[in-house]
Amino acid sequence: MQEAMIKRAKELLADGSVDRVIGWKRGEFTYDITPAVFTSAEEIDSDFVCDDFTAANVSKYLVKETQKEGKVLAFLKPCDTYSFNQLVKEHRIDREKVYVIGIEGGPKLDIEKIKAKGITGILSVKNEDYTLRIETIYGTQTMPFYEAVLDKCASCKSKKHVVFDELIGEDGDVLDSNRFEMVEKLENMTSQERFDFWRDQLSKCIRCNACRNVCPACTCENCVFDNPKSGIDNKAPADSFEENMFHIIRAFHVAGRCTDCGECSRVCPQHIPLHLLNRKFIKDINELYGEYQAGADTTSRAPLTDYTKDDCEPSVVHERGVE
Amino acid sequence: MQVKENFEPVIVAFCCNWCSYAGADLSGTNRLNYPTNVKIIRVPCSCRVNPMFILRAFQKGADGVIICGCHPGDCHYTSGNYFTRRRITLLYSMLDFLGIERNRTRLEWVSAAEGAKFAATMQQFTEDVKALGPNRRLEDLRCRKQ
Amino acid sequence: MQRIGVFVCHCGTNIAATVDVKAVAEALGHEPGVVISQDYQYMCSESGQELVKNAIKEQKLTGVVICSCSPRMHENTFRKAAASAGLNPYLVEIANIREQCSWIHKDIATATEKAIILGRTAVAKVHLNTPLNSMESPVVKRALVIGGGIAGIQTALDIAEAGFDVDIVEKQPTIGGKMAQIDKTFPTLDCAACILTPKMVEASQNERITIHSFSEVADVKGFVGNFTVKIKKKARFVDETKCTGCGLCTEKCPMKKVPNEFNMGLDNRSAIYIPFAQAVPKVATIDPNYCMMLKTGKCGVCSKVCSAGAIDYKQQDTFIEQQYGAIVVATGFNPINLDKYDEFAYNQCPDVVTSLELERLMNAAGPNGGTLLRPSDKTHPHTIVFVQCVGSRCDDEKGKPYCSKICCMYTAKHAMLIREKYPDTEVYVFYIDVRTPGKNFDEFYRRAVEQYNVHYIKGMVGKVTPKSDGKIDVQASDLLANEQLHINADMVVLAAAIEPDKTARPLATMLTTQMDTNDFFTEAHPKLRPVESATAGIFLSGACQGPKDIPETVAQASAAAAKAIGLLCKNSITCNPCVAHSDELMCNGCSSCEKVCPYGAITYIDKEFRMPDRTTKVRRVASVNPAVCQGCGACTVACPSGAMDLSGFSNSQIMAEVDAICK
Amino acid sequence: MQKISKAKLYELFDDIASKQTLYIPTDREAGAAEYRKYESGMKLTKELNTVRSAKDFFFPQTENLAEFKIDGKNIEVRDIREECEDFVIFGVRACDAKSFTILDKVFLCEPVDSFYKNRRDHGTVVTMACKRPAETCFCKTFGIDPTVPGGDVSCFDDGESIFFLANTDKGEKFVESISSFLEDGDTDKLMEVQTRAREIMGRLPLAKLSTENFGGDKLNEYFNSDKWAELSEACLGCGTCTFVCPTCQCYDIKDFNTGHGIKRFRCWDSCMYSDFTKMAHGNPRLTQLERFRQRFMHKLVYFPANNDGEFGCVGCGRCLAKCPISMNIVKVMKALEAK
Repeated sequence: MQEAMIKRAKELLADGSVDRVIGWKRGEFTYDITPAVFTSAEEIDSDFVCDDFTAANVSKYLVKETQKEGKVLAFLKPCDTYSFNQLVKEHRIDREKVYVIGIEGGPKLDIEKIKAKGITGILSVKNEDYTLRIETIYGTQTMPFYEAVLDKCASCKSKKHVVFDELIGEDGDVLDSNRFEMVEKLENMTSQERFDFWRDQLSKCIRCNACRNVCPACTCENCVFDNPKSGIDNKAPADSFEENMFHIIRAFHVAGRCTDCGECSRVCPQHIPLHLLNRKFIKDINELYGEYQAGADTTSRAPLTDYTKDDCEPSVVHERGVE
Repeated sequence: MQVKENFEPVIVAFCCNWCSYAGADLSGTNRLNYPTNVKIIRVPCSCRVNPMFILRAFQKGADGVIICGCHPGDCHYTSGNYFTRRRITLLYSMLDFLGIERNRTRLEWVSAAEGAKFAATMQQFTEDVKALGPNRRLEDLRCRKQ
Repeated sequence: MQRIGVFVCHCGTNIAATVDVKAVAEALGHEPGVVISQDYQYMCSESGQELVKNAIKEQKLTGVVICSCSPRMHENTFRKAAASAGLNPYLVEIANIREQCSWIHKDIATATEKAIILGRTAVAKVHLNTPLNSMESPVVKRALVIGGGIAGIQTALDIAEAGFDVDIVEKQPTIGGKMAQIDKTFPTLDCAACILTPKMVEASQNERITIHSFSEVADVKGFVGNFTVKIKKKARFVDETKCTGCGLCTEKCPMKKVPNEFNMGLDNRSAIYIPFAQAVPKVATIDPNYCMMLKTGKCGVCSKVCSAGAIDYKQQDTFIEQQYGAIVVATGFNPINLDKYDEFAYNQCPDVVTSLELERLMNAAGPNGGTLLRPSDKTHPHTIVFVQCVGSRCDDEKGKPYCSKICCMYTAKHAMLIREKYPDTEVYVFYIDVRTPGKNFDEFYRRAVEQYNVHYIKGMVGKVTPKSDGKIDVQASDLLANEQLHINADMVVLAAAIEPDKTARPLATMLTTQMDTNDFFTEAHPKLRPVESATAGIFLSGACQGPKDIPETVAQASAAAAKAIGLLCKNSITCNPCVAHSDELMCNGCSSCEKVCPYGAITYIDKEFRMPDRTTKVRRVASVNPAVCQGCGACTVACPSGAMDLSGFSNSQIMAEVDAICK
Repeated sequence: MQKISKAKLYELFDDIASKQTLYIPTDREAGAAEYRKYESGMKLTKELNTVRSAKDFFFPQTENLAEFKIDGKNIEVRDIREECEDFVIFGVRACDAKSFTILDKVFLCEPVDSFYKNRRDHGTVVTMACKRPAETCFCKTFGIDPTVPGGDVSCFDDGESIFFLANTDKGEKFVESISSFLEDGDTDKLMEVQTRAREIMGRLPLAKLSTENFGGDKLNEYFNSDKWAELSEACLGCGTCTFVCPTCQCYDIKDFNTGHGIKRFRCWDSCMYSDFTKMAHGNPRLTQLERFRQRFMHKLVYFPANNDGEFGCVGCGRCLAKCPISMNIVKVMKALEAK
């Protein structure tokens, strides 16, 4: 697929259809891939990569890219197309300035899962028929491919591209995923257990803002947490309350807008399962207000800017699950 | 949870100007007693209540937060309370998901004519929060009164 | 540096009896920024206001906190006082220590403590208040009256009299409403039609009044002084401008078996019809549910006989849009549906009728030409039982909790008329109470009892059973005699409760006005503003606000007209400055706010920004029209970046209040 | 050198913990280690290093500096400084140990940061030599020998025993305090382990990375480099690199209103943040490019310029592992060097 992408990117650059290409650039090791903008065939030939580690969702970069002159080619995985659509819907991306090529999605690999197996000194990772062959300074190791798959890919919601100008490879379907399993598990815990679970998780937060800054739904010009005038700005979790508040408010601000791309949890240096907060909102919205997938289209009304006269009362929260 | 003796909870009530605040006034006019724990903040509409305000109240020492608005369909601004209902339902659900006690938060529809309902609601809510004891799960330790 | 003045009102003993006002003033005097803190007997009095004004001038106050009654009472009073002393009126905050403190608490210590917290909260807020200036918005010199009953007609006539254009929207083919169906009026027993129809004609002939009959309000946008209303003119399949009202079509129409709603379904009319002889406009209407031409395409008789060529089978619903400065609601009432009252056999027995049906039965233009005959066998009834409070003053779900107010009097009227005209008829009235508080009302009732020998029995009818011989067994209890009664009646008349018209609820939503739980419109103040709704520019006329008899309705209709005229006389009105505004530097242009705005007050503009690095960037940002915004604040919460804020109730002000309460 | 058998190590921990607070690196979850206060039963991690650096012990993410008690219109300033209790950190790697000397240059020069000094004076750093470096390690670039770590006491693991070597007076005192657990040991095997580790260090992918093209005199050479635009292009502007970095030492001072007073505290700040060093007129570094450049210029040019050639990086590799978009100091150094 990488070859086909490189070929198409060079063609489109050459015939002037696009001025820039956004994709991924290889790094020092096999896995440290950086989203990058390419402007020449030479750069693409030397650095462009699309492999098991190109998990980063590049749609958010298009906010900045479409503010510039000219047209940009973006390679979007199915999950990325949802984020893209949502950003178009919110007028953050100028659709006219992007040429979208839909590419096959994951499952992509999580280097942290490989390292968690105690594998270190990694020189290369090769997928040989769904067994990973990992060359290290300390010798060769193997592990099953699926044990190293990113969490966000393991519960993939859709292989369908909701927007594209052309496709490389096949388009897929919306999947019947198991993505709400963990949310349900938590819902079935007691209130105290849930509290303990989240305290354990959120107390790890170092407020690096990686989750927020990578999130395609967080494109505010000035985040309330950075804005001293907002009254809730803060830079560090100085108290457990602030750990909670940051993540509650962030989840609330993206509620009904979050496409469940899973980037927040992928980038968290402390491995906090932040996507569960967003998924909780998604699950609630689906159950209480009807199935809704943010980014599936660019015209529907988001659940929090909509209502029906016979919506449930908040007491529904009291009536279900465990206290 | 163990209930502290003489625990007097701090309760913040956000009331919409047109219905619930007037309902609160009416319970005053009718001399209907409810606990002094409840302190009312007047907002134009229940849809003005930002989740930020609710969290802020808990941070600064509130033990319970209640939002009161016009009955669905009666909003002075037509649709405000419908948005409130969705937002607050989701927020309360999230707080519950994080293990915050359900009875610390409430949303009630109180019309300008329901002075008795206002007083009864506040009475009941205060009792519920008293039963829970002080807010410990969503407090900011720095703000705890010495 | 803030210089805040705090003024604590005793309100006589209303506050001072339960709140130690001196202690409150003392405590608040220590709050940061407070330079003067005083208490006074009556802050709202002339001298109380003078105290505030002097303090503003002498102490150069930057903010004022009044600890007193509800801001709903005197906020405006104190804002005006501040303004007259040179302080922006929006730098005044009220701490409600009466309705929300002294009146509900008994213990002085805790009530005082709470009053201090409420005062402290207001001080915290006023620290962050900013001067706000009201905008002026022009007033459209035209009024809309919704409903063409006696209330609507009277209001329209009064407004037109004052020189303003006024439109009546009536959902029926004719104006006139319930009063047109009534035979005689109490307590004078004069003919309803005789006093109503001249008013109907007057309305139709007044050149300032436009009547949109067979029309409904489809949409309302805008705000006081500038409403935009979409009116749906339902297709009547007859060209109003051509129809002369000759009535030939109604005679010739072959479809004659249509229940006549004007006569409460007690007789039939044709598919093309004019509701009654004095209808205004006197124009025929085709009932599409029965017209053979419209249903099957075969017939066309009316078209053939109409010499004016007014019949138009292809007529469609049309919409007109019109600007109004004021809207008067006069949607009236209906008797409740009695389907659930099996005990009174209303659905089983044609001789059990409602009072309104009785009106038609007794009316000269009614089904029997004014002779009182039983609907079942057209015989003269000799024993008639009236049942009061059917569905009124009810605790259960079938009925209404309120008193319908008019039943006692019209029943006395009915009983008297029957006894007058048919002295051989025995009339029984079963009542819970007889309520006659009105001019000449009790005298009227006593005449029924004393002069006409109507049998008034305190007690409720338990069961009404039609018998095979055509008689009706009425089982009841006489509470005073403490005995069970069986009356062998020929007719039973039920005084059904009245309720607001079903169209009122969706209309209230469109108008953003409030209703009570019974769907009566809520007035802005039960005593002092009885004909205004809480929504500016919307006035209430007649029974839509609560049960009323005709004189009360007419009085209220004129009062509503006076209020509307007061508004229409102004060239412009002052807008509420507590509206939303967007910080363009922070706005993302995501459109969330626009989606939740009920007034369409938010639009987007592409704005060029000069970046700190001297480049320019064009961004889509929200822009609020302050004349259209009503200040609900829905947008402020929808906005994730906090760019949208609300003047007077800003994020920082509300959080300061939260902080002050919680500390 | 004195040693303790690895079998007896936890006994030693129990003993130390009974006298003062002991922190050891332990597994929070698979693949993620952190320092935790030692309690009986806790095990040392098998991970090479902790996710967060050890700087937290001396320079925590948030720290209260002063309190203002507010009563009506009166404000009373309260000094809340108090003497820190003694504590021991065990298992610090050479890179992190070196980071403390870098932090010392910032916080212990005049005017001395009394909060930092207080913790530093009371903390005993017990380091642990590395045997299995990761591919992201490049401490050698900054002249660190991970087989001979610094700190107050250096520890070495020969597979069977842990050897203790005191480097400072505080270290001497610590070794003395645990002498009952120690015995003299033969270091032959240890030498072998060290040689092997050094040999691996030479084979690491980043072994050839050098600082020779960087230093205090390179300001003009790099400041206006056209590489910054490309390097910073994908930067999210998050603070991950800064917060996992053992040498980043920037902080912000903020006031928090508790309702009954003000707590003045400092918290880590990141030069990657848009409001970093924001002043009344605005932000001196307008775009992410300038912020990004600041971070790396500081480590590679400004810091050595003001600190006798000492670089502001210890090659621990945390930013390589944790940056969400995998941009890091190694890529920056290589890109800038490539002419």
